[in-house]
Amino acid sequence: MNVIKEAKPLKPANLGKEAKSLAHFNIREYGMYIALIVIMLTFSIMTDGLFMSSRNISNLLDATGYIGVLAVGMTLVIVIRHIDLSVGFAAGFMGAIAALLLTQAGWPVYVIFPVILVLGIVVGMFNGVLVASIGIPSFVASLAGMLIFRGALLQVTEKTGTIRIDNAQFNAIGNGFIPELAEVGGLKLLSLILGLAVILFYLYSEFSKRRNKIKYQFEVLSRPIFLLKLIFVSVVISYLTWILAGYHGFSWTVVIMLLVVVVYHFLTTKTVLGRQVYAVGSNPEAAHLSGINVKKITYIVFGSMGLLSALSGILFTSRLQSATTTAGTLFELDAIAAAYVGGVSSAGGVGKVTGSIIGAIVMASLSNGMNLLGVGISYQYMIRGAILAAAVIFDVMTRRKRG
Amino acid sequence: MNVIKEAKPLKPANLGKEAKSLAHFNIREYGMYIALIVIMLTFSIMTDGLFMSSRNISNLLDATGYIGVLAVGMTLVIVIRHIDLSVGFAAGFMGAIAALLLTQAGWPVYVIFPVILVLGIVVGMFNGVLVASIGIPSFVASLAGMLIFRGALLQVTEKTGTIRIDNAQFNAIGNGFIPELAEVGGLKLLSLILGLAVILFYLYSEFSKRRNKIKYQFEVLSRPIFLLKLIFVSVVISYLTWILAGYHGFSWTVVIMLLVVVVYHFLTTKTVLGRQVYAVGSNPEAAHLSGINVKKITYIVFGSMGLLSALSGILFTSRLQSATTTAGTLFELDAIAAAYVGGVSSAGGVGKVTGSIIGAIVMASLSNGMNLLGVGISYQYMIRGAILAAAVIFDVMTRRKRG
Amino acid sequence: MKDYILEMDRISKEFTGVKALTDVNFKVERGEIHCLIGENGAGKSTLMKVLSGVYPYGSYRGDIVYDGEVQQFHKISDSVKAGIAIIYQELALFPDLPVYENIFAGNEVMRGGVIDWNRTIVEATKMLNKVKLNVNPETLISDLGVGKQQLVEIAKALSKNVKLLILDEPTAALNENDSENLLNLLRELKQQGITCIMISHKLKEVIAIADKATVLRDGRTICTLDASKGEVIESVIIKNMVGREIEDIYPKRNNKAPGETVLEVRNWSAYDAQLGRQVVKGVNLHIKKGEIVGIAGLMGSGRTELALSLFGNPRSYKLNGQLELNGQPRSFPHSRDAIRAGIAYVTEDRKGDGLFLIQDIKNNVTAANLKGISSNGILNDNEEIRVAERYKTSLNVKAPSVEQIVGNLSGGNQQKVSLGKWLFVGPKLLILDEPTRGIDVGAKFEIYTIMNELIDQGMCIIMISSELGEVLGMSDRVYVMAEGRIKGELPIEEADQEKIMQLATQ
Amino acid sequence: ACNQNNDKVSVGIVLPTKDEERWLQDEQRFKDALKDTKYTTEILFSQGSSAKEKENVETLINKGIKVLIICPPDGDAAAAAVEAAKKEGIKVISYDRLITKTDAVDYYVTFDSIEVGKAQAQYLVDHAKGNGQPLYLYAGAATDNNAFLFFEGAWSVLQPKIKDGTFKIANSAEAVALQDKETLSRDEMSKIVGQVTTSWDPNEAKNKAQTHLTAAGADMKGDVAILGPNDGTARAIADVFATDKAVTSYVISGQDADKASIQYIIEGKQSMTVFKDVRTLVKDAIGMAVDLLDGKTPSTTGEYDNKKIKVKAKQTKVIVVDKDNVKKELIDSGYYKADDFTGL
Ligand SMILES: Nc1ncnc2c1ncn2[C@@H]1O[C@H](COP(=O)(O)OP(=O)(O)OP(=O)(O)O)[C@@H](O)[C@H]1O
Ligand SMILES: Nc1ncnc2c1ncn2[C@@H]1O[C@H](COP(=O)(O)OP(=O)(O)OP(=O)(O)O)[C@@H](O)[C@H]1O
Ligand SMILES: [Mg+2]
Ligand SMILES: [Mg+2]
Repeated sequence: MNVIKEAKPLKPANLGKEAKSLAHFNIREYGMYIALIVIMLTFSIMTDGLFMSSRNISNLLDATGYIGVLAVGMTLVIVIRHIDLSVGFAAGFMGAIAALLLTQAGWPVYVIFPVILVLGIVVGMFNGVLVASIGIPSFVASLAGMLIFRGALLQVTEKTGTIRIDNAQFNAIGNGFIPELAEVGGLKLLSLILGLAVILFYLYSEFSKRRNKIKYQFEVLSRPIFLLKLIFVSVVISYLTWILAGYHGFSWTVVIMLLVVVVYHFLTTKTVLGRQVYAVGSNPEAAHLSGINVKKITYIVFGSMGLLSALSGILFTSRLQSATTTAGTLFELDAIAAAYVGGVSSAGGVGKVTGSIIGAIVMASLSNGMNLLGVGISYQYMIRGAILAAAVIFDVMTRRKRG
Repeated sequence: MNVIKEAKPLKPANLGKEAKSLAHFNIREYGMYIALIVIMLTFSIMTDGLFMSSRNISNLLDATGYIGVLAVGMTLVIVIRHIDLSVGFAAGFMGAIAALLLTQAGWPVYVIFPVILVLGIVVGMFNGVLVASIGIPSFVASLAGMLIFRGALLQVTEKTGTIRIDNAQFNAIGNGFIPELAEVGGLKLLSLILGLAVILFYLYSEFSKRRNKIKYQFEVLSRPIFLLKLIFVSVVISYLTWILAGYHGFSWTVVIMLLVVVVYHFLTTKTVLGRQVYAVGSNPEAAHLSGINVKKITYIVFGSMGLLSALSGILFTSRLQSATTTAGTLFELDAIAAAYVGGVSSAGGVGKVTGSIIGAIVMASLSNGMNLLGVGISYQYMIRGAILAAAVIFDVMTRRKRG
Repeated sequence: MKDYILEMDRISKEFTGVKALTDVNFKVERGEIHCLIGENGAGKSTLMKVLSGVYPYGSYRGDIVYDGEVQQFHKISDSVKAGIAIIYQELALFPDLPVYENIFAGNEVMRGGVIDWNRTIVEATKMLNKVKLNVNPETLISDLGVGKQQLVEIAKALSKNVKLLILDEPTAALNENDSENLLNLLRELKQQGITCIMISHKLKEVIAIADKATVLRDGRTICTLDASKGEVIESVIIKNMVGREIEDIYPKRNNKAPGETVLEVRNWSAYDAQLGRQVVKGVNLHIKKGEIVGIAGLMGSGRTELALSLFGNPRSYKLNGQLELNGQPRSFPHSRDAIRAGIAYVTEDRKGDGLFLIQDIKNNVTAANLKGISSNGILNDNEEIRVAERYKTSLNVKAPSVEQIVGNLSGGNQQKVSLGKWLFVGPKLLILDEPTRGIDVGAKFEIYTIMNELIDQGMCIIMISSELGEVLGMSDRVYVMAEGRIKGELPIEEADQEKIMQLATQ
Repeated sequence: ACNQNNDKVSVGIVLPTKDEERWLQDEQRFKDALKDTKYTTEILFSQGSSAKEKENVETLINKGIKVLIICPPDGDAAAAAVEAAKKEGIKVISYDRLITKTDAVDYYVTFDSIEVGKAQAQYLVDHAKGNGQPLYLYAGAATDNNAFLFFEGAWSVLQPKIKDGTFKIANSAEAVALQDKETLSRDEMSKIVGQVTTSWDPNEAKNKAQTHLTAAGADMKGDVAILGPNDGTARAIADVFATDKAVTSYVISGQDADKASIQYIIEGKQSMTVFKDVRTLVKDAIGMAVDLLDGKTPSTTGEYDNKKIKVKAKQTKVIVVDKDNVKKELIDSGYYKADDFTGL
């Protein structure tokens, strides 16, 4: 929408039209958000508001965490036209290693984290080498990886079975909340402050973006629409903050997930590295000829996937306060489904990390809502399958329309 | 190698060279067979010949059956650049339906078979429509299908739990052997006759192929090499027949699997339809412009996948003499692994059904051999993963070498 | 002493089994436009890829001296840093990304370690203006036609502070008008001191623009011609390229009176729902037995779309109008129906949608007429080989056997295989879309000869071409298209370049 | 789904998976048992995943339950889930499988998995024919903690009999190596289980049984005893042993009293199953829950050490069912209907 043009003067008659064309143009991008809102509203109504209760939303987001971070990494993997089936058991395996280091070797948490994350990167890079340097299709390479990690997980937990963790620090990551400073009318203060900070940051960045665009004489949204957008987003963030602050505030899981999303969003939209990832996904040969090191990008993307698998493993292990022998089973499919619901395209080059996280929340909301409603497990599988199909059909349809 | 030339006169000096160039040219094609032989020999030595005993080979082939037929169908799906993750639970679901029709509705076996196979085709076609007409990536479409079938399987078995089948006819498919006419020196006669028939058919077809080529004045293998090849293959078939005849003879599962392979091998190599499948796989646009109905081919390939899923479901259900709630779990990954070990390429257009069945036997041999040796489950996973990776690396390497 | 910006000395490069370059010497003076010419497979692209680091230092033998220094480019970005920009034969753009991002891919506009998108757009707009491309910089590349994409490529090259610009067949996909614009652009760049190496098969362009021209043949340097000495003329170039003299590029045909009308369309329109606009508008056209009808026009004039809409409509346009074949009203819901009715269409993009590159020659030749080698759906392998051998011989395909993988053939031979595939369906009407794009003179001549033979056998041909010389040299009648409409029909006697261009730009 | 959507739910029930028949029985019995109480319940399944289990518990907490009856897929990994419940003041009843290493468990109703393993083994011992009888060991999934409990119980009974020569182990080199050890560490058990695991999968059980019989020499056949871990796998194993002519007779254990296995027992294809009368357990669990809701202290019969605290427990006896008492225990007691079976 950035056409070099004078910023249009405010003409009320145009507003409706502008909003409409905006909605039309961005239907695909906003589709997911709309879907999320529809799903949330539906469940709220069906559960008499239970679904939107502070506690349920807090639980829901915490339950999304370990899949959410995987979905972020998977987005980039799919963007560069690959797939990684090994992430589930890789996460399980690395969670178990963390648990072993903690309980058997007695390492402190602040040492274990970086070690496990680095281990994740190494493991991911290894996949990257198989795929980029040897040229095995990622599907098979990671299928082999899946088997290997599954065996390795069994192997390391063989002596102990499920490894219980009773380190409070470690367990806080998956179960704890950011410290409360004080309580204001039943709401957690620090969380409120955090929410406020997010809103202020958002407002600041939108305003400066707008100012910048006007400086370059690009077309911008007309002022009322712009303000409407700001208000809408601020209200949504406030509402979420308010909801979370009403329970225990922001959990560490949510904070970590937000951090991952923000970092990856920044990386993919604002940095050379991120754009190179999309270039490689869009046309690998062209990327190579443009001087982009396709292999390097592949290593990095798989390395980042490994890193996030490790993080996911830590989140999951901490959430259960134990490393189980089956940890990680089918995580990869959940992450892939989340990414597709979030609008990533297997043809490569298309997909946003913010979309994928929303996709993960959509899928988690479905499970959570259906649980609240007491829907039988067999229907739950079918409904989740149907929603996945519907999301992708919607995506394909709207994309086709725009051409 | 078919250049129009006089059939070379027999010159002994040339033989070595011819054999060598032949081996070089076909290393990729024969690689899998070599791998299989190496694996079999290794296990035979490690188990003091137990691995190659009549009984074990018979068990091994029976255990391969339900994955083998899936691998055959999956080969074509991958050849046309798609994937089908739903086949596992689809097989489980259709096996359960068969069991229900048998035990609850009391239908006779000869009615149930065609009905279930047709149901399979319908279900497969539905996937085909999602992929070809709506344009959803097959990975997601079939992931959704997987969830849906899983739910459906749970749903139909909800009332009963595991459905036990005590219909002797039905159970024979997965456990029975072709009738024995008589026993000759401890060997089953009908199986011997069958083996002999296969050899005769093979010899006949090779000779007529050769005669035909000579008629067209194409180059053919020199006579000694040709005879060597005939003798080698005949010996292998005889050996297998002899092995199987030494236990209970050919099982129905093996007969069905052979039949599927023969039919699909014929379809893919000798018919217009098969040629069209590979054309679509190697360049869909060009195929369309060459007058090939790409959508139709996609429907057919997915339909055939559905058919074979149904067959796989019947084989599996019959093998266990019961339909379980988890039947089909991870079959799809086994089938995909078999196809890749068998040399199919995800870039489309490359892959043989005979290769995939060998791939399935390789994977089954690994499990079987390791079970015989009493290898722990965690190592089994890791070794299978490593072999899968190794197979594909080998494939990629040799392909690269041949350019 | 001459000021050479580039000296390539005894360059040799081998692919597994193929010697692509043997001791090639190539010198370019600062500030000149130097054309590199030669038959298909002569090694032109390979030489340039050696220069740009696509084939890194160590994978070839010989020295590259650039800007007075011996260079060792280990990767592409090394050559970019040195000021060498190259536009490859196969376009290197990102279809899912907008124009502005494409232009600065690998060369991002940064501020404080972060990409400054606003400035990127502004800079991109400047570059677009430079190459006279008037599109919104936020358009996705996939929404642009090939010609415009080519201009984006040039804009991309210019954005890199380029000293030496290399263009590998930049005009292959362009029509006369755009080609002319491009050549003018190159002249302007020359004024600005940018040295230029251009690879082209279009001799006319070479003659028009080259200060020097180096001819390669079979991976060896044959000679370097100097325009200032009057050496860059057609006869000299051709003689050096093919190693023999060719008197007439367009072979003569026994003229016969055309027969009855084979195909006639009236008021023919096609609407592309994906693009949301009409691509063919109210076309009336006919072709008679024994005729070659040329369709000329500018890029994006809708010629390919017209052909596709007649040939079973593979892109699912909404069609309108009447189509008559041999006097019978017909419609073809699928390409197969058109093929059955005796129409064949040789696509303009032989690699993309013409051939099965991973399959061998025989499978390609028979792909469109599997019925011809089968009975009851069962294939006859031997018959297939015989058919393929027949076309390999008659079309003079240079390959060791019919089991050669098509992807390994040179462009001209691929085109012949593509032609063979369509001849095997036994068509009455053959539609050729850019039949000689990217093909060397020798192969061109062979293809023209084949066309004439086919006409003698009673076929008729619609030839879509952006090379006016070819249209004028081969056709009996010329239609000119612009913006999806037929703007005029000219008998060959009345047609000349000016008239066609006038109609095409109306 | 066994209640209206919007009622406040007072008792939450979380069962391990719907993929195994055993838990379908429990679900049914819970539904039946609660028909005539004034309290409402909701049953959720964890599908073998401790993570899903935690989500289920959170959902139930949100729905305002007062008592949680929970049977974890993995007793070690359920602590996080029940601790969340405990924080809300919810009483936690560990159902059949003990949740370990946490103080967030209030009560335990159980058949005692170790007892189940002992009962299986005891049956094999009781039906041993003479000396030196071949013994085939099978276990559940190597990933499943419960499989280890069953195996532990079985080993404690079998090991002395192996030592005294009643049995000789036929299919596990690891077990042979450890046959002189009375109690096995987890690690040692892992080695054996890894070798003879069925992954609770009948197909895997069948494959293993086939290879074991292929590998076994004539001295390892004849009259054999088989430790079948549960009914589904026991049937698959029994099918294989039944087709081997060199096996003259076999005794095979099972557990869960699947309908299919009851038919097998009637037909003599499976020797026994450990019948856990789910009705009793359900009655106990619900009784405890109702007591807790009514503010009474439930009665218990003993204590179990969950490696952190001693949990008050009520234990129900498992019933060994074989051909002789199948009618009495399962049909006459009204657990199954007679017309579900043939040949009674
Ligand atoms: N990657 C490759 N692998 C193997 N052979 C190659 C490769 N690239 C080029 N060749 C071969 O090297 C020779 C020179 O090819 P090149 O592309 O340089 O020719 P060209 O002069 O650019 O031809 P054209 O005019 O058709 O573009 C040809 O024989 C070609 O088949
Ligand atoms: N894949 C595509 N996506 C978007 N637009 C397209 C596509 N293909 C063609 N067009 C547009 O359709 C119009 C006509 O197409 P095209 O350029 O193929 O016509 P043509 O007359 O055959 O030209 P050419 O000489 O390049 O073959 C052009 O405006 C072009 O930009
Ligand atoms: Mg070239
Ligand atoms: Mg065109």
